[in-house]
Amino acid sequence: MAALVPTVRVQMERFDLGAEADKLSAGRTDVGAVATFTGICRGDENGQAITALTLEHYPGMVEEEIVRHAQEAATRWPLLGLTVIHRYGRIVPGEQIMMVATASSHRQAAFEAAEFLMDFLKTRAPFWKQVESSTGTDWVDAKQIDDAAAERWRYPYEERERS
Amino acid sequence: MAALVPTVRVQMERFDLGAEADKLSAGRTDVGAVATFTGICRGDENGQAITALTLEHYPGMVEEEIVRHAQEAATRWPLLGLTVIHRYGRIVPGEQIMMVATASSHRQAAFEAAEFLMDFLKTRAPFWKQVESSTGTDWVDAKQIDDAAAERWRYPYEERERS
Amino acid sequence: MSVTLRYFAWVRERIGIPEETVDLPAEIATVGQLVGWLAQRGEEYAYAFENPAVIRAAIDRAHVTPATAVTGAREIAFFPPMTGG
Amino acid sequence: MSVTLRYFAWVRERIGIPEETVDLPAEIATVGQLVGWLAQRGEEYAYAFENPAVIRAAIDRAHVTPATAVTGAREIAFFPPMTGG
Repeated sequence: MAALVPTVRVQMERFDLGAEADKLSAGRTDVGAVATFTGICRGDENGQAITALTLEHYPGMVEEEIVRHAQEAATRWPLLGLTVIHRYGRIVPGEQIMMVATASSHRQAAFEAAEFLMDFLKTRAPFWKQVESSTGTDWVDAKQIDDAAAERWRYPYEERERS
Repeated sequence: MAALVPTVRVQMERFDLGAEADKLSAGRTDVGAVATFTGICRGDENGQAITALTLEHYPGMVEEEIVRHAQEAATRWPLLGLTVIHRYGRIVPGEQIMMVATASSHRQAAFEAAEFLMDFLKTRAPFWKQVESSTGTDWVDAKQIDDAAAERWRYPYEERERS
Repeated sequence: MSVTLRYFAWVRERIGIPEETVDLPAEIATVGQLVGWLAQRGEEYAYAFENPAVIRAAIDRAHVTPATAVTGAREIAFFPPMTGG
Repeated sequence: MSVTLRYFAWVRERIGIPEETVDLPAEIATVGQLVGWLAQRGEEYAYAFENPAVIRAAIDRAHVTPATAVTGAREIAFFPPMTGG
């Protein structure tokens, strides 16, 4: 699977889920399964109404980190295609935030790889959400449930140490 | 979740994954996660090249069976929307066969419900695939791996007996 | 009792017809007994039902098991294991 | 050693600047020691690093731990736990 070249984009603009999913199987007959996930801005955060979300990111690192996990996914599952698009900037409730799409011959690989990428995007990709509400702005706290979700994939996958 | 009205369609025509996924969050701000799965006709079945797939179905029962599992999914996970579209008739390699889309506030429910529906569509929805190849036509055998996948959801969910 | 029988996939191909209406003898109480009775109706039926263990059935569009009673059924369908999705 | 420091999210807000270039004293060997040194540079730094346990760090765009050596780093970033996806 070394040949897999993931599509990774970090952008302010909206994306087209259907078009991105279609690209993963267009012109080929080995893809039998495409799984996608779209994250959407809700109108509440921890039970409080919000008016918008602003996503800050670490340019350069965020792309590298996503590509690293995309490549990790490709060594774990027989993937035939993989797309991650994550927006940054101000996003209002109801708008899309990010998407993942995975293609494989069979459904289990596509589903598992999509879940794996989501768990790592939540906990390892350098994005930070700030919410706007009637009481001002506030940084969203990281959720322990997301760390726990990411842990389940962590066999020998260690914190990357710089030597 | 009794209020959830699943969208279930069994049709010959192609579907638009992106449009169907968008509908699940359009005009509302409680959906934070949409998971989708698209099944696509591959150019091989059990290692043999095929030229087409023909899907036979049991009209009436197939819709009832899908709705039944959609409702079952809605009792298990806090779903905000659910769409299943399955095609029948002749489909050539590279073409879409079916899709599932699930909407929820959070990603885990969306992913799990989509996988649950896929496992049940594979083993309980009355569809049968016939493949065309250079050697003629052949009915696809049910896969034990699909039965095993469906089993994992089967807690008190028993074979529905008619009294 | 008059009942509509429907056949799908290779069960249909082997029997040669997609559906038929039959009068069930009173002694047939269960789906399993019905399969046994059908298998004796001729060569094509014997072929379709040669391995009853792989035959799936539905009564009035709901999955049933061989032990399910046929009483009151309007439509009984027979087919191989499903392969959709 | 001259190194670029970058701050994100509330670490950036508390310190008041997104990045700066500093000369690191030779005795600072690890990321953890660098956090301790930064915390003493003024009120805003003390506030940003008041709870070192929640601070995440990256060297040259790769996640690191407090024990990681800073030797040779060109860019070191500090930020809260990530909340993307």
